[in-house]
Amino acid sequence: MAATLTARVRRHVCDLHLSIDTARAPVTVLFGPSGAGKTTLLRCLAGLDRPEPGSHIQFGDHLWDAPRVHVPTRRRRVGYLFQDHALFPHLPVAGNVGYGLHRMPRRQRPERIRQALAAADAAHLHDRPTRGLSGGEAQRVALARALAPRPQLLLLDEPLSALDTPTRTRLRGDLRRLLLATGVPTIVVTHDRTEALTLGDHIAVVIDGRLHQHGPVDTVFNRPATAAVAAVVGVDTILTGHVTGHHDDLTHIDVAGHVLHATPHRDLNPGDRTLVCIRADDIALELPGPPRPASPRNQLPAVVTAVHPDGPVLRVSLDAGITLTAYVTRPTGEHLDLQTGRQVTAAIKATAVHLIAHPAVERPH
Amino acid sequence: MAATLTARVRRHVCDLHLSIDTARAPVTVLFGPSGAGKTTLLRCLAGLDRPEPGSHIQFGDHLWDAPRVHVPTRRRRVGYLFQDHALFPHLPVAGNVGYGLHRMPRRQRPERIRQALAAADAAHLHDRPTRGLSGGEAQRVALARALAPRPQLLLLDEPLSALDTPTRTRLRGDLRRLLLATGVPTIVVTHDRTEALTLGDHIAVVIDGRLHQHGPVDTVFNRPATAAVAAVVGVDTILTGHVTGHHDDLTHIDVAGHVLHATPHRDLNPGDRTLVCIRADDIALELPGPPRPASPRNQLPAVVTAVHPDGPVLRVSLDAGITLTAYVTRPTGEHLDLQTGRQVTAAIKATAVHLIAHPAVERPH
Amino acid sequence: MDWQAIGVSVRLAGLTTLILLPLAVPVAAWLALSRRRIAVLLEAVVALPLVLPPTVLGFYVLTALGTASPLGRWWQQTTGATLAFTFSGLLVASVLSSLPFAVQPLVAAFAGLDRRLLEASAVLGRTRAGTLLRVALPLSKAGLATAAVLTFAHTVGEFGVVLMVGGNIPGATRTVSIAIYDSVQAFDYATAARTSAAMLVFSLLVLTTLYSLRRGRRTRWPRP
Amino acid sequence: MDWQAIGVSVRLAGLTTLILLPLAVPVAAWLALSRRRIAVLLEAVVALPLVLPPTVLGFYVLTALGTASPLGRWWQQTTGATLAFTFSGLLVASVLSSLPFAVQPLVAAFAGLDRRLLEASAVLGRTRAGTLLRVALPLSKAGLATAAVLTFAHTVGEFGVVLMVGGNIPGATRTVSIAIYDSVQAFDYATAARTSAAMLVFSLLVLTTLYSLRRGRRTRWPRP
Amino acid sequence: GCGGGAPAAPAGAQVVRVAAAADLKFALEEVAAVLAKADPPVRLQTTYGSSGTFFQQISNGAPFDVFLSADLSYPTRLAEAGRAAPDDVFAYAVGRLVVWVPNGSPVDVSKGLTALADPAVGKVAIANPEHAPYGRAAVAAMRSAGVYDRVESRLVLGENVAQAAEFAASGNAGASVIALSLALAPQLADRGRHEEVPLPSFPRLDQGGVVLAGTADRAAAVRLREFLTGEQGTAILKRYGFYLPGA
Ligand SMILES: Nc1ncnc2c1ncn2[C@@H]1O[C@H](COP(=O)(O)OP(=O)(O)OP(=O)(O)O)[C@@H](O)[C@H]1O
Ligand SMILES: Nc1ncnc2c1ncn2[C@@H]1O[C@H](COP(=O)(O)OP(=O)(O)OP(=O)(O)O)[C@@H](O)[C@H]1O
Ligand code: MOO
Ligand SMILES: [Mg+2]
Ligand SMILES: [Mg+2]
Repeated sequence: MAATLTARVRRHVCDLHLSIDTARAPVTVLFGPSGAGKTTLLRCLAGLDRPEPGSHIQFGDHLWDAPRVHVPTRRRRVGYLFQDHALFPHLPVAGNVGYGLHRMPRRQRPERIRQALAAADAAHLHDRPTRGLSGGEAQRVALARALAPRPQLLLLDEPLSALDTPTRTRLRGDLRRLLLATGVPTIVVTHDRTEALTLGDHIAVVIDGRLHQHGPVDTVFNRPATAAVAAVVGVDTILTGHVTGHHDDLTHIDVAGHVLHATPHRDLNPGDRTLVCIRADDIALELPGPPRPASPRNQLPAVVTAVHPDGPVLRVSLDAGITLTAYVTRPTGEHLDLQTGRQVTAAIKATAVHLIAHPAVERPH
Repeated sequence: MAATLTARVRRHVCDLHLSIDTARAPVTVLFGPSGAGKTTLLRCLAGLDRPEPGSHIQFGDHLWDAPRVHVPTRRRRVGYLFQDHALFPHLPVAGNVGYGLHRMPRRQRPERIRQALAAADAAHLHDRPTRGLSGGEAQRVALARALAPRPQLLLLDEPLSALDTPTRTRLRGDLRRLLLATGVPTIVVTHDRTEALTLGDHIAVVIDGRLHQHGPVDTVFNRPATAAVAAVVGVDTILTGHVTGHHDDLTHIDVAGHVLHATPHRDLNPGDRTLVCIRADDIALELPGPPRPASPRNQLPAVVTAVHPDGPVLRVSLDAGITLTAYVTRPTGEHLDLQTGRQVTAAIKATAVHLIAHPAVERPH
Repeated sequence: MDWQAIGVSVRLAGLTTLILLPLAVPVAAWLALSRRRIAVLLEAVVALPLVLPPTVLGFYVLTALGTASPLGRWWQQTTGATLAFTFSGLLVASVLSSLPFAVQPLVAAFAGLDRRLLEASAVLGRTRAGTLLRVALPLSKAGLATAAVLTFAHTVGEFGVVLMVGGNIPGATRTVSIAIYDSVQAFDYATAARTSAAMLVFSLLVLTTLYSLRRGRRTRWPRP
Repeated sequence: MDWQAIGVSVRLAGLTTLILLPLAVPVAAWLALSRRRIAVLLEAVVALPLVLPPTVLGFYVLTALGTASPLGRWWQQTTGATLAFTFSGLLVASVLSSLPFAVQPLVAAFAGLDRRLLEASAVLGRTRAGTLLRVALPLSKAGLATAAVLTFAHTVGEFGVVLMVGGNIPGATRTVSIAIYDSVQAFDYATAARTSAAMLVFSLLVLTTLYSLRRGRRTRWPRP
Repeated sequence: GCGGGAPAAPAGAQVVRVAAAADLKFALEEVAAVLAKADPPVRLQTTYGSSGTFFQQISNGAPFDVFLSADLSYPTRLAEAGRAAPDDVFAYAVGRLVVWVPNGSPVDVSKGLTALADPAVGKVAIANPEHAPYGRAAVAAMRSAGVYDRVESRLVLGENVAQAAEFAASGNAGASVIALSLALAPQLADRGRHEEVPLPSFPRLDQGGVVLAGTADRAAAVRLREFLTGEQGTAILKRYGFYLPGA
């Protein structure tokens, strides 16, 4: 069912240009801050909002939106999990999930309903009335409802946001397997980095109604194209510096008087201004000692300024002349006896130092 | 404004007994799987659902629910952020936030509205109509609306679930500071461990309508009282073993033929069955080598069976005779060259091995 | 007491309601949910039978049914009988005069629907007709009940139109409202009072039953 | 054409609507949102004026207002005039007979409200009255408009009650519906048609304006 | 014009509020026209309807000055109830009954009531005998003509006699038994044919009026009574199809 989705969507709050080769990227994650226009994009794709003149949506051979073309929602055969679920309150759970199965022979529907509910980890809700479902239950039923008719394009607006971690983790894996098995091209909105990494092939970052970057998840997370993307995908340290030169297959940058080494960036010349992005989880902390010629090429002596638990890890703020943020696991934290004022060495591999050229034209978010 | 909240809430879906000393725990996190009864509990506290006979709710000096006592919602002066926001669609954002300020002199309301919106990171939405708000925007407005009247008890049902990570992180810190500054006792429902850790003082774990554990956040996360709690708070490795004896101030457990050391557990006698809980972030991975007499008392040779990115860390599945799950940061992962089949040593401090007695009576979740 | 007249009234009101509701649902849906500007105008047109005095409405219906009108002539040639002064004629007139009572509450109910649910239905591949039947209507039960009640009750109480078109024929077109009126005019206040009482009790029963039925899932004040 | 009668009708319908709506809102809210079982019965009682033939209703109102009744005598002693056959008397009768038209659509609208919003209002410390005014009512605009339209239109078209209680006094109680009826009775079809047409046009204008006003934020079919 | 009927009267004219039986509709229009030009002018403010309805209203204090009923019993009973002085009841005309069929009807109306016996006539419209004097008269006349049994099932009842006329005029009823005064009215005269029912075949329709006790301008009301029972008035009533009382 692989097809290419090409969409140019203009509306007062956004102007997006997106092209997804669903063979290469069966699951695209839509990522971006609250209010960026993610839901708006999905609604336009579903035909619920009519994009403004100049827009153009094509899915495979089907032209959905163009000047004087507007295929009605029901003919697009998309599955849509609404951010606020929008379950039919008068139908029981099974009735909601079976609602879109009117084209299917009646005998086969119960089986399909059960499959869809099972896929959404909601099999136990089959006979429940819809009113009274808890938030997470409603979300799973809404997911089952979107999956049941096997749409040709699946739009999921934060499908797992209301779920507890164990359920979410389980469902995430199941969902990914199901999407790949059925081959339904999917666009998933999520705010969760783990979800983006585990569910998506490609990621599209939308900020302030514009598509800022689009590509494989890894690339976007590790090589954000703009400072705004870097902030959104959770790059914790973003510094401004300028290139001092290229040596030893490395680019050297001066940041507030400290020299950092990065893998070479061919667009940068000595003297150029550049943004330096370092993810917290790419900074390793070690006990202070003489510099070792190991692979992490940057070794900065630093002082711990704060330690906060952050999910499974500790978030450590450091002053190394420049301000850095690092994640360490708890055993490491205990091993290093991390506490405010402690002297450590922050080790950063050159490959983990990501440069963004021309920061002067970037609009910081 | 410190007061004690004592609630015994019985309803067909739950039977909960909760007692919060809001002086010791200004912010209590309500944690539990989807459908556990968290929203039901909040609704009963707010007086929106009437608990069944045998229930009893008292807040400070005020008896709210008891046989033939039921203080109406509006007199309880609680702030409630509904899981589905429930903003008034006909009022603009400012109108929503100011809705509960009718007891305040009219002149002071605009200022209070602005403060509340700012506290919820939604100052820019002040003049917006409510219809058309994005999911995350609506959530922040709902938070502002709940904060604005400075209630005597704040009930927040997943206040940050629809937000992107940077916004959420920022708001989390601000919210915690605000709650402590204003001293409003708060109960927060969340599915997010980080949120529980950073927002809450105490945590109450609700599973299947029962309160399973209640105590300081650290204690509950590190020392889950039951297997069900362990699963819910994200203990990744739960093994069954039996106590072989106590030596060297340690309790020794046999798990499938492997001996593990744990800090002593006085209720356990040799031969007792026990559950062994180990958090993934308490397992450190090292290159294989001779056992070192360092503080991690358990050193298990293991083979890597899978490596998955999981948020800021890598989730590593290990076969050490017993199945273990460990988190490592990415630099560590690269340093160890983690890949399937790789030989490593899993180091686990005895203090990180948590024993739960009498697993036979535990109902696994 | 004129039991026959009560029977005629109940039959007339019941049939009018049965005929009007299926007719009113699509009309109301179109009026409420259409994006066309003309819907506003047509909504006003549908409300017009309300404004015309019933007797005048009745008079125009009478004229339309009479031999002087093409419609009346056609009916007479086809069926060999006049439509006026028959139960069928009364039914036609009642349907016309009760139209706004059936349509208006439904329009209000449909207009108040949650648009996300209509959107969800469209996404799941349903046509407007399907959505109307499976989502809009079940969620507008209160409006439907109101439409049914108003139609039924208004037909039972209808006087002017029936007076003009019915001709007061016992067992066919003498409705209970006409019968009571006649009793009053004949100074037979006792019978008038008794018939009124019987009708009130009957109507109260019907209405209470109907209202109880729709009461299940309704919104209520938050406790207490 | 009887402009005076048109004036009387418009005044009567306008005042009836103005009096009834503020009355109907709390009544409807109670009927729709109360948890008491008796609400069902009372809702049926409120609907009763619909079932009584207007002339009969008119007759009973006449009797109640007349000099033979204590109420009528009290009014006469207090004000020195009879209530029957005056514009005020007509107003009383109209308010009574239009009650269901004002209450029913509001009940339907209130019953369809999103309960979470009522709960949100309660949590924010508002009383039921406050919630009614600030949440229920603004969200029931469609129902309110329907109530206003039905009340206004029904009063304009009302015939039987006015006939009995009004006494057809030009400038005071001769409404346009009576005037048209008189023209018809006098076989003066031309005048009847002209007056009807004038009234239709006027009503169409009023209704269209009202409906346009409420159209802003309504639910529509999903595109297209 | 509309029911109000009275031509515009000069300022300061005496006004008389009249409740009149439906059969008087056309005759009273002319009476009003004449009185409006009298010196001093009298303006009639007339309401037409069924005599029974007016009786109810006047019993409850309806503000009329003069009630012109289609029979004598209503005015008499009003006087008995104290709504008028017994002396103020007067007879002003005797109603005449006709069989009326629309133009183009195959019914041979010249045979009078017996023509109605033929089922081919279809529905026969009369005023409601329960409360309209003309309805009672029509039933009595049909009984004495011996056709009532064969007509009864085809009767349709108008609320008053004018409505009965309309049933036939609109072509919905095949024939009607109505007041001659209506059949002679210009609006009906050229739309059908009529045949009078012999006066002796039904109880006399003595039409009575009454000057009501609560009248605001008794002098004017009395002038109307004088006019109707006087030379000019009786001439008009006669022209519009009434016999005169005592004739
Ligand atoms: N109908 C509308 N009228 C006005 N503004 C609108 C409308 N719909 C959306 N917006 C605005 O457009 C912006 C984008 O909204 P959208 O719902 O697409 O955001 P989002 O990316 O889905 O955010 P979230 O993650 O919070 O759900 C928001 O600022 C929103 O308030
Ligand atoms: N009115 C009701 N009728 C029937 N069942 C109900 C009702 N309200 C809640 N429940 C059920 O009670 C259970 C607890 O619901 P609740 O909303 O309290 O869950 P929750 O802990 O808030 O879950 P979530 O995290 O998914 O929001 C759920 O299984 C829910 O379906
Ligand atoms: O004029 Mo009458 O009172 O209908 O017979
Ligand atoms: Mg969104
Ligand atoms: Mg919940």
